[in-house]
Amino acid sequence: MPETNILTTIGLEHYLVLSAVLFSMGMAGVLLRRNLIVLLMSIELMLNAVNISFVAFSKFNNNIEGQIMVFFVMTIAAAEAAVGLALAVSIFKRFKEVNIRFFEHLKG
Amino acid sequence: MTDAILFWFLALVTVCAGLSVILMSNPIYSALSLAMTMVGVSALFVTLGAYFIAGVQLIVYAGAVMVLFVMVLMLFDLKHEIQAFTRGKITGAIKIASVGILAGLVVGAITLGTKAIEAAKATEAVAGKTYDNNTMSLAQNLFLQNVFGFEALGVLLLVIAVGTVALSRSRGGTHARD
Amino acid sequence: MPLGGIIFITLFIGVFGVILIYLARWTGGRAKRTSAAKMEIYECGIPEQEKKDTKISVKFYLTAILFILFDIEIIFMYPWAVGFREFIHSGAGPFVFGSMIIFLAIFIFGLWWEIKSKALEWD
Amino acid sequence: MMNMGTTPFEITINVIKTILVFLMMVQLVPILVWVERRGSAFIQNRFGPNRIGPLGLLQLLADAVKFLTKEDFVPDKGNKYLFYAAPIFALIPASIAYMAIPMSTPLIVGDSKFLIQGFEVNVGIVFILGVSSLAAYTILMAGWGSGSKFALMGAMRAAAQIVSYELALGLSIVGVIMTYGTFNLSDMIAAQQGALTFTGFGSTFTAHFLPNWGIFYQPLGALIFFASAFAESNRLPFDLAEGEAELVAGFHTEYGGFKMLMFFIGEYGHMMIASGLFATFFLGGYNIPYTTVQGVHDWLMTTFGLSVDGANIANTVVHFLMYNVKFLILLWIFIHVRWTLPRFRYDQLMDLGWKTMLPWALANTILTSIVIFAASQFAF
Repeated sequence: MPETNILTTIGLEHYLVLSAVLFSMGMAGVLLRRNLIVLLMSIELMLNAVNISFVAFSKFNNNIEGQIMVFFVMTIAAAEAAVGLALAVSIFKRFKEVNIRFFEHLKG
Repeated sequence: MTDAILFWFLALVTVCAGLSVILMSNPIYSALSLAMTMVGVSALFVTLGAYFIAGVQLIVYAGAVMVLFVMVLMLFDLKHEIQAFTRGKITGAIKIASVGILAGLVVGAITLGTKAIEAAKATEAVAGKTYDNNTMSLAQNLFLQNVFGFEALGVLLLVIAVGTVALSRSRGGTHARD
Repeated sequence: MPLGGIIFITLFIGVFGVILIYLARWTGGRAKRTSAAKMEIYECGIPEQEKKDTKISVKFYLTAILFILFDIEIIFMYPWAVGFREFIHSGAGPFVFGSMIIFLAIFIFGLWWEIKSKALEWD
Repeated sequence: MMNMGTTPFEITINVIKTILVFLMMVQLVPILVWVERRGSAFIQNRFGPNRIGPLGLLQLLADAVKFLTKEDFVPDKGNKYLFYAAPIFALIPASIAYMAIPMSTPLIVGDSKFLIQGFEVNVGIVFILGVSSLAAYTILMAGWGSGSKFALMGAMRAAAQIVSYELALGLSIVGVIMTYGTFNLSDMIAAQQGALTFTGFGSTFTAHFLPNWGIFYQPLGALIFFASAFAESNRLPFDLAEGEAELVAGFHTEYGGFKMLMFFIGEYGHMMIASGLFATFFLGGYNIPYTTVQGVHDWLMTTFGLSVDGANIANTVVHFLMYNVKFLILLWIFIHVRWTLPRFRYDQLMDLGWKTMLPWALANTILTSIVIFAASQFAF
């Protein structure tokens, strides 16, 4: 196998590592932030990271199905954002609160 | 060479924008940087040759989902944020450590996995599927092989549309009460 | 896709805009006298009201949510539309046409429901 | 640079070209403002600006000087960063989307081929829709950054309006895509050459008295596209974002001077995109009616005795002029409509978008698909 320069030859690994980095950022956001809407945004970030790896695999394995998966993930992400925000807004209307800690007190 | 420059540039943009999503204490800045991340990811899709998906990423994520986030944040004026980050030094350290471990695990798994893929490719020599007429082959795959998933997503979207309307109606009317 | 060109021109326009704004700042200068009233936001001359988040209808946000959902359904039609003739040529026409009719029926039912349930009324 | 050329010479030319297209757009804005003021005066039986220079043409320069001498102003309550960033971001989506629209036949000199557009995108429509949907951020940023409730309400209205009409716009394009079977704008223009001809129901129909334009295949789609394009660019009769009676000036209430001008460039940019796209989809793009690009090329060679390269250059110039004729007529229609029609109420606007245009666009899609399907299945 010929020696390749990691800086100038972009392969699958580059995209996968980038995807992993973005995914971990999203996860850190979910763990560290308190604002409900920022949590939802971090989840979107994680889904985007997954999409990158899907498309990268699709390209490097010559298989179009990865892109179909991205299509489906995008749809589900949008649906999730819609429902999540609808919930967040109705809770905000009721209690004027978006702190995730507050939700521990919700019962019944 | 130009591909490499583009990749590193876009990776830098996405990672910086992604970092500012989780580090900015004002949620509106977070949302705007997330939109920037989406645009960067779309450009990354272009470098991978997925043109249609890149366009869809722009339309759906950057043009619709993030607009909704920004609108909600501005509508309810969530600027008076209590405290951006969760408290507690020990729990914080544990969280950061777990994220670090996860990142390490993922990177390790990738390096191992791609070696396996390279080996498999060398032996198998992937059969010549054409990849050039991208949108067309995407359409064929979507409408001939994954048609059930496609219809199911249609139903899912319908259910969500009904559900959000019901949710936003819950507890008295469609107007915010002060 | 000429990604390099797009990125280049984006940066170019960004720099152009920043230069334009700085130029205007520089030529516009600063007024010698200023007052608190001048720096206030414009509310037709009457003293500024304190509360900023006055009633903004939730309708705006509901519209945005419904937009996302219908937008995705429309995006799903794009690959179908671009491949429709080729599907017909390759003999898969009736199948693809039928599946799209089912999808469109779901779309139409959703739209009809939204209209009927008065989710789209602005009063 | 991917696909911006292979040799350094081509790359340089292509980069300069993108900048030229951008500057052309920016230059067109003051001229359009002048046309708009003179045109509105003509429609309303007034004079309009006619003091400075011949026909008031130097008014543009006077305006620019006036804008430059305005004091730069940020309201205390506003968010300074967003307030400054919004006008800069207003320039970007409009100009980048416009650059993907082809304005003439490719210029072929020797071995080099130059496209008369900023850059070619092979999924042109999706790209343009995606990029121009980013314009909503500009409006929201401006509305929020001003810190004023009028600005915020105007921004919300504008954003909700833009997204609502994006649905009708996107759906009206589905019929167009189905008709041509491609996302590529150049391919669409190439499909609209010559006289009206189409194959279906087992035979070929030709109408020599009509050009082969998309508007004859998609009349309903064209109507819906045109109407939603007005709403997308926030022009009258859909300018509810700056309803002057109740919202002062909408999302740019607090802006003045050059920053205001940059919003204008963005707004006129959306008008230009709408006109360019309408010409491309429905009016044959840069094609001269009833002719083909190759036909014009041959005619130029035989009539004027030009060489192949000379005929190529002449061909590009002729088609560029043709494109601009269509483009400017459409822009004039935008201006004429603005000064002719009264505006809607906000609920009427939303009703029109969701309950009238969206169902009709859906009907157009279904009708088109049924016709295409039937034309392939049945024969007379």
